[in-house]
Amino acid sequence: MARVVVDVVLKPEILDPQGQAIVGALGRLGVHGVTDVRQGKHFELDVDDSVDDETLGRLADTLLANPVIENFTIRR
Amino acid sequence: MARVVVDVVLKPEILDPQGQAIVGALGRLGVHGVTDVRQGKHFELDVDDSVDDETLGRLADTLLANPVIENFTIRR
Amino acid sequence: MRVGVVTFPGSLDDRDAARAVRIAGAESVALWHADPSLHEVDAVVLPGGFSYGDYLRCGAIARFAPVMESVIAAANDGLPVLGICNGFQVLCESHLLPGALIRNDHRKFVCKEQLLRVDNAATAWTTEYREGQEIVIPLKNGEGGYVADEHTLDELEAEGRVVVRYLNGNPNGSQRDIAGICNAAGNVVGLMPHPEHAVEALTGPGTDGLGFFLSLVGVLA
Amino acid sequence: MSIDTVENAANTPDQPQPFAELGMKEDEYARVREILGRRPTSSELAIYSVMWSEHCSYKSSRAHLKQFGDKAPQTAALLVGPGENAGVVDVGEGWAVTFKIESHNHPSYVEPHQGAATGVGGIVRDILTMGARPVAVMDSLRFGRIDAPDTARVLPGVVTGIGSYGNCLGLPNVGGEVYFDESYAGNPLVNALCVGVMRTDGIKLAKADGPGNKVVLFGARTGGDGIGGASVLASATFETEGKTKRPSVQVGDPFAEKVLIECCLEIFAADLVVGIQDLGAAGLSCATTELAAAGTGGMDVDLDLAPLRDPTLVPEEILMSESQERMMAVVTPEHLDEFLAVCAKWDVNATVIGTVTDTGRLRMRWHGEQIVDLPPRTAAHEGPVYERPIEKPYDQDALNEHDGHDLPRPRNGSAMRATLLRLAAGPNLADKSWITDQYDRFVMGNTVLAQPEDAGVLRLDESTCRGIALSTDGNGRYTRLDPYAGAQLALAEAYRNVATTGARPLAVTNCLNFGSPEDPAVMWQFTEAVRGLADGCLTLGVPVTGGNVSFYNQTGSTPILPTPVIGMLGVIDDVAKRTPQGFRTDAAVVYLLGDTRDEFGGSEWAHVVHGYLGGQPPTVDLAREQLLAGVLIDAARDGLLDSAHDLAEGGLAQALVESCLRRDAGVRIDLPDGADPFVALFSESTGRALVSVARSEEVRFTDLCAERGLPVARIGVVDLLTPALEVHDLFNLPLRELRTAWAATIPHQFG
Ligand SMILES: Nc1ncnc2c1ncn2[C@@H]1O[C@H](COP(=O)(O)OP(=O)(O)O)[C@@H](O)[C@H]1O
Ligand SMILES: [Mg+2]
Repeated sequence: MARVVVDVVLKPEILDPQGQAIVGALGRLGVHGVTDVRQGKHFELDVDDSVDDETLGRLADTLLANPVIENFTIRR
Repeated sequence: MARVVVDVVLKPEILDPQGQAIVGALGRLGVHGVTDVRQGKHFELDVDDSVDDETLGRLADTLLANPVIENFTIRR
Repeated sequence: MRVGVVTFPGSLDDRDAARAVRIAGAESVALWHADPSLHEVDAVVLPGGFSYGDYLRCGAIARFAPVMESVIAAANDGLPVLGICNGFQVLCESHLLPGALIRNDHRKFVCKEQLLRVDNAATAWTTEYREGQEIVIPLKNGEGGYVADEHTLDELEAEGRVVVRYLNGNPNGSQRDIAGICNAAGNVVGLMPHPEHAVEALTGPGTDGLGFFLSLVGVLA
Repeated sequence: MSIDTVENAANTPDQPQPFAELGMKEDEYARVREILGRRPTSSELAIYSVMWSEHCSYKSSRAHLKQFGDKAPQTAALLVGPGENAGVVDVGEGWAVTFKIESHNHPSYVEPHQGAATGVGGIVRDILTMGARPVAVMDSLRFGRIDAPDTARVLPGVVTGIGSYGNCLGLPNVGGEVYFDESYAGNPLVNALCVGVMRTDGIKLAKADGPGNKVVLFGARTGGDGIGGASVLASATFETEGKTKRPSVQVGDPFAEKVLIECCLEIFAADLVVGIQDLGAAGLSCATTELAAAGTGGMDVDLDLAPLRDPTLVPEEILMSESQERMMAVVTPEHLDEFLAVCAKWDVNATVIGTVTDTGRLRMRWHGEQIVDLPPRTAAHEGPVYERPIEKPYDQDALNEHDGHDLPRPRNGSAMRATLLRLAAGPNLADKSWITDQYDRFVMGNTVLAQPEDAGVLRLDESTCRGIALSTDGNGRYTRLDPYAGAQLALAEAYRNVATTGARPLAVTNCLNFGSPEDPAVMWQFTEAVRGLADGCLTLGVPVTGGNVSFYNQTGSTPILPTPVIGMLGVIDDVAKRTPQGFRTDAAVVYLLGDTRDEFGGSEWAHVVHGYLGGQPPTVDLAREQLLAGVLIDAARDGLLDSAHDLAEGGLAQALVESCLRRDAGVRIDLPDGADPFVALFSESTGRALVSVARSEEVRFTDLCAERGLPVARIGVVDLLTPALEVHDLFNLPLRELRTAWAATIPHQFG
């Protein structure tokens, strides 16, 4: 049994309104020096050792992320 | 300038409907061996070197995460 | 004439879509997400709602429902399919339509009576309209911003596959004010606004939405 | 870990128990010992502590709420009155409607989004439990000052919470209220109303009848959330083995609730349950004791069988958990397989956890040991009842005496124009569409009128067009000045709002939001309000069908403005005949119905312009309300009205603003001869409405008013070609300027 982390982020060319809103809020909060924020999704999966990398990749590519707009990384 | 990653996850005792929905879908997809999924948020921040850890912590605690129901980790 | 309306767990506007089908003069047939059979319908509506809670991404989980395999195959064979709101999202996730729908740029759910222009009056679902006709139908979504890469957008425009466009201000940040598109054959249409909520003067902003369903009935007749 | 069994409890009578930490008084604890003839086990203590909490037992309010029954008007329409999960009203043609309003104030302050969302979820389950399909929601909200920093945290979260939960359930939001006042700063009010529809023979009740029948827990798994939410003082829960304190907020899963609704409706349609109860406040404790108490009288439960989200939960926690989206049903053994099959179809978890018995005892086992053995009625219905001390607030007389008659009033046209704009742009009267545009009002395709109309109107039956109307109203300032009158004013306004759309008012639900019942001054406000409401309902002939009491709404020792919120249900035979709010026909004649007096106590004008609260609220005249309602209803039925809008906060001025802006229709107004223009425009006298009537119907309409003896004044004409609000000899206000002022306020604060 292992913990696998998949992070999904919008592709750089796709507008990220939530990230932009955070940048705006930071200014109002008086926090300076954060020039950009992008918001994505973070998944923590409990995975049997029997599940191989290829299955995980397929899962991320078809279900957890939409490759039209998102990129993902897998950490095992 | 550095890339800082903040991951925000629901506290373990809080219901995670999104993760539950994914676990359900996996079964229907014929993916076996994934026993639990928790979904959180993933932030990528572009940060000036002048921003110290304390500021980052405050930012995560007040803006990125809701400490009533969420925990966060910061990777610099 | 039989028009199937799919119910996924979390579908909300399935009854409304069925009502619109009936008002247009066709028979509505309830299709169940777990049942791969299309029960010999002549067209399919994927209604609005929050299938599977829309928890992962809108439409992402519904796309893998058994009924969708049949819908995808039949759509590729020319079956008329209309996806409304969540149904549009399912069509994109299923790659029956290009692009994707993301969070509204203002980050809020928006429910309003929306002015639209019909840009393609030749699809299976829009023959009742005139090209350029302006209509008002309800819009209600949290993730209605249409995005695609520039190449795809240019292609959609060049091929006349933008079916409806927002007028009087863009309500959700959709690229090129796109409110609805179709596939190359014109049988599959995805719309963010809800024509099924504008089929009776009593309960909607008017009856401008009825044309989508009447078009189908006309095309199939 | 040791289990506190019944046997152990009997053997260790002197073991100290944390009853005080659980919010129980010493004498209450002593009564539990007396009932059981021994000390309670820790699980029993958990049950009694939550069931006897203020929230669940109504111990401070019960003695007073009785009046709603004692003074209930006779009406054949009432099918189920207070005491069940929600009241049920017969609306004709075989249709029954159930509706109820409930508060989720405190959770919404702690975690605005989840607090408000689970508030919607809870009230929807109450309605579902009656056997009805939920068909709409409404929300009545109160926040601190609009520009207070905390309001910027609370309001947007509450709105997304209500919106996301209701939208995801597919329930149109058809109305509500939003008010701002400093007193709500540390205590926002989030009251959610749900209405459901069923056939009159489809009513379900919460009772466990029939020994041998199975007790099924279905829906979400039980987790550690919301423990202690029910019992006001039970924040310190069981600190077993150094575990961190469980969160007191619940997280909602609207998708799970949506499938639960469809699953239950399929179960009801196939007639598969004997009794059913939702799990809300006090979770399993409440469901098991109430079902058993209302049925044959006994129940055996094996707690080990309850599906858990968190396997470390101990029985006490399982019993108190307020995890959302759960239901409990009583099912005969013959129907069990079919019941479980419907659950499986909808992917809803369902588990048999017990059996109905005729022992008169609620018994629970855990790991093979007996941990609960109690008479369920004692927990569910025989909780303590307090006659709390009552005393008029020390400042009440002074407050009423200083009536603000010397507050400077605008004297000329331009000053009145400025006052009108200032009120219309004030937070309480400003356009609320920034909020309501986040709510789906179209889903289900039966919404005939929704906000900002006076009442929400829904079609019930597509073939006959029979429909219902609903409104919620409350005014904390009026109630502070005179709680008896304030409750009646809220009632009168809700009644008027429903009648304004053309519907006949039928029945009432209410949510009583007050400070601490341990404060005699608050208790005075509460008892006066209850008395006023009960008397008012009797006079108007509309019974109270249910409701909710929310106490302890205060910051430190300062209570909120006493805020009874009234929900009124009406019926309309043909929704196509409903009267909308906005002017819409050119040259239609504008009439003001009712009498206008110089009444500014508690008014929006005194509040916005002078920050002043004092004097007496407007006069209550329920006979006049009935007369007015009768005219509005009959005129709508006969097709005489183009528009109707009731007069409330902001008086005639604001009614004109809203009637013009609804469809951008201009109007030319000539105030009645001899009237003081300021009083005519801004007084908040009740029993009034503004209507517009097509020229062709003028005579019939004025004849109707004359025949009934309702004062009517012709005050102007609709002018579609000139988009302005013009008051002859005083001012001219282009609608564009008016709209800009009215629409900018809320978006400006919340973006
Ligand atoms: N202000 C009130 N007016 C009339 N009935 C009330 C009021 N407050 C509570 N009740 C009734 O008391 C009963 C118990 O209420 P409550 O515990 O809130 O029910 P539930 O837990 O099912 O929501 C219900 O029938 C409710 O309608
Ligand atoms: Mg209940």
